[in-house]
Amino acid sequence: MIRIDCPWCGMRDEAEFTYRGDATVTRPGANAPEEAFHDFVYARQNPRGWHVEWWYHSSGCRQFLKVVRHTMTHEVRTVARATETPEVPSE
Amino acid sequence: MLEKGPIGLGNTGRNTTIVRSNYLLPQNHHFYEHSLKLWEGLEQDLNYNAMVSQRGVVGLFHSEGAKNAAVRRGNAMRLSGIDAELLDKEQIRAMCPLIDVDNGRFPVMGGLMQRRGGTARHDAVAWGFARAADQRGVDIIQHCEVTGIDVEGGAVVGVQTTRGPIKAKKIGLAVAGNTSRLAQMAGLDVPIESHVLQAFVSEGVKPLVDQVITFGAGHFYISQSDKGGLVFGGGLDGWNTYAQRGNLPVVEHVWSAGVAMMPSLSRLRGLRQWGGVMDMTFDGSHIIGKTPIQGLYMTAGWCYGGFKATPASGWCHAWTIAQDAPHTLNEAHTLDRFRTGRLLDERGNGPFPWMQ
Amino acid sequence: MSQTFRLPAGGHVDRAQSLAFTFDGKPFTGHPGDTLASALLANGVRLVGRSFKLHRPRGIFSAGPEEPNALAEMREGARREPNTRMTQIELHDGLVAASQNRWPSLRWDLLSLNSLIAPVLSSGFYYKTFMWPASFWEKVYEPLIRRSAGLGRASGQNDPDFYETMHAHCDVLIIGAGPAGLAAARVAGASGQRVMLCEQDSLLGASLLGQDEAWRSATLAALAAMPNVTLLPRTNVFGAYDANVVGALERVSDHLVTPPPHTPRQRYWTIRAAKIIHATGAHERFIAFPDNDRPGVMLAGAAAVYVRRFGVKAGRRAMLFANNDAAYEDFFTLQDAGIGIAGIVDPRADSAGAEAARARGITVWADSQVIGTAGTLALQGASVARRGSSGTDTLVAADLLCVSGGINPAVQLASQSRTPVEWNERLQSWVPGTPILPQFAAGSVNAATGIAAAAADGARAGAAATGGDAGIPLPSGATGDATVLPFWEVSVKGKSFVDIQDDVTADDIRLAAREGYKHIEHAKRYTTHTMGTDKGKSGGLIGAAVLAAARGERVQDIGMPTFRPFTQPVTWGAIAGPHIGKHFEPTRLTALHNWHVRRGAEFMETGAWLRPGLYPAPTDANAWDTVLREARAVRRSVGICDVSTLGKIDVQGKDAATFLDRLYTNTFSTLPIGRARYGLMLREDGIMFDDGTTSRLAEDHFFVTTTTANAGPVMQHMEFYLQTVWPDLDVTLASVTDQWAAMSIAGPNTRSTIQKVVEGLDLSNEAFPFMAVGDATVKGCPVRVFRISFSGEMAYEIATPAGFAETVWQAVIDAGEEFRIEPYGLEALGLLRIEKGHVAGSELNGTTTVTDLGLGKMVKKRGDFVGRSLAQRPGLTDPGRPHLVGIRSVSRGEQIRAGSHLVETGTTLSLGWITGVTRAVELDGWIGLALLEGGEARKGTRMTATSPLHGETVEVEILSPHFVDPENARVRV
Amino acid sequence: MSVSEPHAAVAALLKPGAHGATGGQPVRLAVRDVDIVQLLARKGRAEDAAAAIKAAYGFDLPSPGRSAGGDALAALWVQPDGWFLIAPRGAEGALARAVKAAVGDAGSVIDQTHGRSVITLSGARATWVLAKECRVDLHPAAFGPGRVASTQIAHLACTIHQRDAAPTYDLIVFTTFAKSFMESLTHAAEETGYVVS
Repeated sequence: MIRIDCPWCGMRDEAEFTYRGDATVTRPGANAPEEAFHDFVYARQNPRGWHVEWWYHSSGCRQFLKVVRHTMTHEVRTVARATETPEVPSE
Repeated sequence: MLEKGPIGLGNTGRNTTIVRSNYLLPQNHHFYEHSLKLWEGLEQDLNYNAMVSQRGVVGLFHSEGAKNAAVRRGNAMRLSGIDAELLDKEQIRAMCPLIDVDNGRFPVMGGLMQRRGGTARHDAVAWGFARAADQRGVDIIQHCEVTGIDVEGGAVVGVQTTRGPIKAKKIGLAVAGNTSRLAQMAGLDVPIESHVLQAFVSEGVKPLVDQVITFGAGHFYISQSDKGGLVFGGGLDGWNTYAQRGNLPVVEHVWSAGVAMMPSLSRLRGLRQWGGVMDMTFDGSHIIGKTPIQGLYMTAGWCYGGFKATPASGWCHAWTIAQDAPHTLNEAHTLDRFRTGRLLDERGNGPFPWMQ
Repeated sequence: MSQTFRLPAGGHVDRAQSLAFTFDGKPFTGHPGDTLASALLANGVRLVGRSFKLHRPRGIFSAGPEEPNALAEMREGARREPNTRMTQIELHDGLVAASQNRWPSLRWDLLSLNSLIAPVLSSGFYYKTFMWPASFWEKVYEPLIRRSAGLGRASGQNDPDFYETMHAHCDVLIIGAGPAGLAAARVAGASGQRVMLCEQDSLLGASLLGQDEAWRSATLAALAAMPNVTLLPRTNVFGAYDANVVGALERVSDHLVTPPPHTPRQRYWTIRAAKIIHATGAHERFIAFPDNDRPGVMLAGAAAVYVRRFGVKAGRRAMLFANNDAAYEDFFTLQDAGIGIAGIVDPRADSAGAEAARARGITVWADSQVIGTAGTLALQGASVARRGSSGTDTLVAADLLCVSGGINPAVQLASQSRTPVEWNERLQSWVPGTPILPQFAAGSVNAATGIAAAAADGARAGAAATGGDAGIPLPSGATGDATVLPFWEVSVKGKSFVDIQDDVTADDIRLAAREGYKHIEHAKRYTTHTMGTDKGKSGGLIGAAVLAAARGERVQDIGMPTFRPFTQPVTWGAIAGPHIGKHFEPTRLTALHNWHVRRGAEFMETGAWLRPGLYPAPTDANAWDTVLREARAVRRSVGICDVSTLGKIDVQGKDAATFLDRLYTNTFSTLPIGRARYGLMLREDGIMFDDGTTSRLAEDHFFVTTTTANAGPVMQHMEFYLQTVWPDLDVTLASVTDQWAAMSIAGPNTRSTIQKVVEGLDLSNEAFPFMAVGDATVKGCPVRVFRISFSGEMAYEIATPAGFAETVWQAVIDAGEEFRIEPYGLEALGLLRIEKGHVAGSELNGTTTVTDLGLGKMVKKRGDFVGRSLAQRPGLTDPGRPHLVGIRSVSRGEQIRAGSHLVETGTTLSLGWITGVTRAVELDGWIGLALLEGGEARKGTRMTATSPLHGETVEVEILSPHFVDPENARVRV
Repeated sequence: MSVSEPHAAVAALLKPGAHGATGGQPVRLAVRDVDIVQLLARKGRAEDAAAAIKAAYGFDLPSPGRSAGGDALAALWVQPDGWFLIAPRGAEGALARAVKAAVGDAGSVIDQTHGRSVITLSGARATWVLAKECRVDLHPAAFGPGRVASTQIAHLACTIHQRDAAPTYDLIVFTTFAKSFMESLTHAAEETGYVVS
């Protein structure tokens, strides 16, 4: 079971959260070309290793959290607030 | 053919062995119907008993809206010459008395049956294909991991492997679960995420479930193997992973959906649990075709559907490689359809691979 | 005379009490403390089952969860439970069990003929045959195979018992309560940390039972005095998952005939542990030799357990075939208990054990091996020969052949925790290596064998896990030397089983290797080795060793199949817990639910909600009568509908209007206070997401409604964009779906009706026009009135805090009595919206665009909003996309169906499909909505609606979807 | 028990008397008749909102995972810059108006009196009963009086507020799910037995 240490609520089970995918992509500005929106929605690195991803604490504080998690070990290294930029381990 | 480990131990060896062609969109159901027809003659083609068993695949529905969707799908199949029939509540009860038709949280209204659907013995499929390929002169090189794809001037020229370089003018990727990693070796980002799908088998019991049955009010499907084990599964764990293991929350959902659908499963026991890594695309349909790199082809993005696609996936992939152009069966399954917006979204869940 | 094999004293059985039970219908007695296996052995029962494939007779092979043979159908009727290991069933009065996989009886099993054709039933046989003719597989071969396979029978009935879940957290979880686990628990407990100790057995102690009772009792007493230590006997940890979370199954009531009232049968624990100590012990392994599956062949340690713990002699005359001294100690226990001793066969040339045995007067055939057994339904003896000699052998009479090929540490849970396994030369087996998670291994799983060494290792692990002091009293006594001579198989001709349950022989493994299935996972799959319910606990490594030999490699170099969950099979119902039947998912009820029930509504599932589908009246001949009556009331007079299920979101803040402008295709910043506006929301990929009305209550305060289905998703969508994309906006979001009940009153007499009860608000068309919003009261209850319509009629929606819902609703019903107001349900709502051409869930299906649905004019031309860019992709703007149209059957009475496809008459190429149909009240016959390629151009033409599933074709007209009042005049009157 | 409109239907789900197993340590169940107001501080105005509440009610708004105040008015942290304010049932809307008057434009004030139900579970075995479906660690080492956690119980969102060391827990759930929640909770409590007074 993935356990996520919510910066607001403390250590909680994955069952309380809703996954929302890659947190490294940024929504383009209003005048950005369609290509940029395509990349925002579809272009994914899909790394085997550390992944920065959104988890929405839907049954808790209703906050979107930036979680740094390893896609092989499932280790959760950092849980940051939405506006923070967590450090991603090099490997 | 290069394989990083032994053959048949990736997704081939860790699926729940269902074959069917009951897809909604013509681009999908024509493809899967071609696959199903290949399944029907596969054992004689390969001279290997893959235990293809057309015991019927039925998807239950529990609401008027779901019924309408099932009718739409079944009619789409029938108009394309694919078998489908609508079963009402009483027919479901007669087909499988174990199903709690009336008393559940979401009573069963009926089901969409494809009688030609069924199961096949997954290991035997891998072994049978391997033997047939070998007899046709294919070199199957196991324990040979591709570590790089050499691209020059926008075209592939070969691969680097753990056992040395190999030159090739055309390279086909058939590495579902790891497509992103391989494609990135050629400098290509693909609209795919890797997710784990768990599956389970129960202790063996005397024949109990004849068909492949899919619950419509939760993530659960079940069939029974010839050995007696109930083979079952549900939905994704729902987060990116390359690890072939899942976690308990999904186990809980799948198992409770199982008892909700068939209360008498309650006293049986699960024996084994495993997970396979799925290439999940952003519209839930697969990709077979050319890539922006000359000579690089892929069959990928199988979501949950790879096993049943096996014969047609290989067939279309081979066609595309040989002709350097897609067959009509896979011309819609392009890599660039996400740019053009010509999506093949059967369920309408949106561009969220973990929800597809 | 019953229980002739029961010793006069000793063990954890209460001889003062007798328990009556039946096996295959025959009555027996045993004692509290027995397992079914020990009680059957005490009664001299040796034959207890038939093997999976060959239906060979089988006996009790072990004394624990590794049991491959002794599987019973427990209990009867709805409680029948197949494949239950007799070695784990605690005997209780009235226990009923039956053998399985035999017909007609255990002694005369017709399918045992399979044994005669065994040479062709070798591994992989199925793959190579049964292919011709092609049609025979499903019809002839497969049913036969399915019937003969499969072990026990399921009850096929609903389970009368219930199950519960339990969530636990601890600092230290210790798995296994043998000497190592108990010592670890005592040390860890002394640190004051939260300690949990799970033991799959009913008694704590494992090898201590009948060996070191004093230390066991003292340790248990010490643990009982520690409130921070939780002991969970009968609790098997079935799997280890990420982050040191394990799943465990507690058998709460399985030792009773039925669970006591209000008590679950079993409890599924999820345990989150900061640290885990694996004290899981080891499983003894056997040796492959011809006919090593006869009833009477038993693991040596098990035979000793039957003596020590149960006071049972597993035979009258025993011999031992072992390659290690620890097994000798177990065997001496049998001698001490008075079991006749036939001798010891040892492949080793010499050993300390052999010397000790000879000192006890036991014959030892050193450098020898068992090359076969005699007896069919029960063992009669074994043939012994010198190793390497092909010549003479000796038939030794015995009814019990104890076997030990060494031990396999129970590394399954450690391995599932991603701890690599390491080869241990002394044990010739795998042990946990350096853990990755905060975990420890102790006792025999960690190669610390024998009571004293295991306990000391446990104390060490307990101290390491807690930083505590390992200084606790430890047991003394000889360390059982589990060092083995690597010896896996007696290489002579015969059926030497490596998987006793699945009838896999050493020859099968070699055949697999010869045919190219050389990888351990391939060989496993080809032969089904280790795929039985015992998962190869005793024989898995033997098969691997045979495979390694066939490959010319060392067993430690070919690895093992992955140790997947579960360590023991897990009851399905336990994992489901209480979330089954009506409680599979929660049910959501509106504040008016009880009123609907009293009114006799028939309910429909809408996600979690139960909503009234229709309100049948005694005068209605059928459901259509009801639906048409309800809808007609709306079109002709007045109706009232519970719309509380619509999602409602309170949006406040300086930037609330800006925020909504960015989320919707239309503009809300221009919306005046006191007015509502219909809005469309897209996903970022440009597909329609949701629609609903949004009202402006104040400059900085909006009230958003969503569809019922999307209430949660829209809230999440809003939070996503607010928190991650535009975190600088001053906006607050709160779901108020539950706070407000809402009712839609619609029809030409609506105003006349509600004017009578709405106070404090001028409802006239002038003062309160279409899309107006205002506060008022009804019967003193605060209400908010919205002039919005979904039916196309003059309509007002009244929202009120949920507790007042019935009061307000009843007031409106009473006021409408003179107009014969009707409550209307989802079916009539569907009719009304189809007549009006309003889209709902079947059109908002996640694949349609605003243009597809004819709503393109609601998309603003300027400014960014979610979905704007990707909606421009050619695939989404292609004029060939299906477009919303209305359809009507040409022959008015002819029914059309949702899900039918539209084709050019006489063809079968689908050009579209029907999303919803209804009988109409404003016009004759059946109408519907459809999504049709080139729909706009086809208006006015005729097509065929076809449903091959129903064998129906209906000629239909293609029309505008707005069947009623296309100018939308009625809503404004 | 007297419960007014917003909570009468939920209270009616509990039948007075002893239920489930007997002879053990039963837990107690009740429905509280309270007003619940959601306070969400506007962007950058959390301190202003806190100061306003302090001025009006005399206590500091609690930090994450905590409650503050007392039975007359309790504040529970439920999300960043967001709290539930809970008081005994008063005139309809009065609490929301009073809080809004206090915080002004520093906060959004949303009346949730009808939208949430508060079920009280207490007794020595209350934590054990809750643990059947509650994934949050409620052990005294990790939780305690004055602690608040929003989580999922029986598949439903629930905010848990431990009010004393008995322990007594307030379980705040969505009203439309209250019947489902109550059925799960009472089922879980049958093993220890439960008393409704």
